[in-house]
Amino acid sequence: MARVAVQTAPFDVATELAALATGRHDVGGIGSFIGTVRDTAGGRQITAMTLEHYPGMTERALADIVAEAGRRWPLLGVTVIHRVGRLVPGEGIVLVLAASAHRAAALAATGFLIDWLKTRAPFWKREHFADGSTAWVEARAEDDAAAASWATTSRAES
Amino acid sequence: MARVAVQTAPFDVATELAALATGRHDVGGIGSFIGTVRDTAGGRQITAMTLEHYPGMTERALADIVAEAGRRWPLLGVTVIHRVGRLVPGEGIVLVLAASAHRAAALAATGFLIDWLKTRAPFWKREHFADGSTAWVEARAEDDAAAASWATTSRAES
Amino acid sequence: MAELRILYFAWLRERVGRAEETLALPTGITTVAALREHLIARGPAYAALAEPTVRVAINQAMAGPATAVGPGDEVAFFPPVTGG
Amino acid sequence: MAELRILYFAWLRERVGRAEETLALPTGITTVAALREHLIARGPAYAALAEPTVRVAINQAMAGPATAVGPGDEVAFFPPVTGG
Repeated sequence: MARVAVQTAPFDVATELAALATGRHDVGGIGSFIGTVRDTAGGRQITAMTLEHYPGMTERALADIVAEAGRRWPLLGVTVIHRVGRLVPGEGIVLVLAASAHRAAALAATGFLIDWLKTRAPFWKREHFADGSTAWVEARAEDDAAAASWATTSRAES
Repeated sequence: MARVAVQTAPFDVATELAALATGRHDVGGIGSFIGTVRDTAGGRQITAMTLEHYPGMTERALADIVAEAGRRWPLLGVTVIHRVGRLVPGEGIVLVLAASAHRAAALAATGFLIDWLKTRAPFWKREHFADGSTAWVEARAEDDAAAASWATTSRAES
Repeated sequence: MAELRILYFAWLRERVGRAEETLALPTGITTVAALREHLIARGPAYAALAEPTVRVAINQAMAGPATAVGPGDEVAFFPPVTGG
Repeated sequence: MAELRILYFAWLRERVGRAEETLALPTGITTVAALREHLIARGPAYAALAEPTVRVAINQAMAGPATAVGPGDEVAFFPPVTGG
């Protein structure tokens, strides 16, 4: 029911949607989030991004986040795919899909999954600039706040 | 920047995602919702669903909802496709896509668009049951509540 | 002549028995509420218009009981929407 | 012999100058906080471990200063995560 993957290859949204829902007649809604590489950061031009992770712990952390989503909402299927390695602007970094009988659960779970992933899964981004320099991306307080907003209350009805 | 369509033909999510974001390097996140036909309603087996709409007003209502989303969040692109006619379980009914530089805006706009569409766009569903009978779907109070939750406050930061 | 185009959707269409009709605008009918009363008074086929959940749009924009109705308007009656 | 496997990620890996190492578990080191102090005391290469934002995982689960460290554990030090 849950598919979690960490991979260097691009993901294909149509393939993942089909794997999640084709042939199912109990799904009423699928929420989705696709994170993509932008070409600027803090006003500087980005030529690429490198994603590093902690093999082993990453998969465990993602599985834990998916399991928590399943405890909070009546989900019929979840897909989380996160890419690592070198990515260029326009490429997809992360795909989250959440299927449920009802849209409120599908959409809330989608938001929860990406917010928790952002603060709990061991990935680190390095940005490559046009002048050849690089910099590690710093964690953002607003991501912590977004993740914390889910910490104690289920938002299935929001 | 906004694509709104009412059509009998199925929509293709990959095609719509490509139209929305391919070649763009300013998009950081795309939120999506896909509504699909379930095979049961109130415990009864459904064999099909017929969607009727008010041609002309439908397109205007959808354009108005998209414009309101654009006033509330910094969106880089929006797609809303709603099908009409006869649909069978497993088929997609509605597709909402919202692209932004940041995920919070993309996800919030996605939720807003589907919630408002559900209560403001002139579509009516009729369910067809296994015994040959049919029934118009009744509006749900929780859909009104979901739409009303967006009425006065922007949730760009939520 | 001052006419209105009137449309009915979903179960309202079925109960009224038609999808649309043209109505000569009666003297003194200037609001949605007055038009609705006028139609209901025409006979049992229009009884469904008395349902409290019925919505009205004038020229494809949602309207209330006090919204003005005038010659050439397109008036639509329908149940609460259920798309999405 | 009681050994720990220690991993470093992202800018911590760069500043420590290695991705991983094996450490003979010193007597008396039983918590994350004590291990971190022990490493920092080894020399300037480990100064980055003193950064207050540094996170620690024991056997691939997030840990706090008081979390127990024992023989055979895999201990990872890394900056706040920035995926997604």
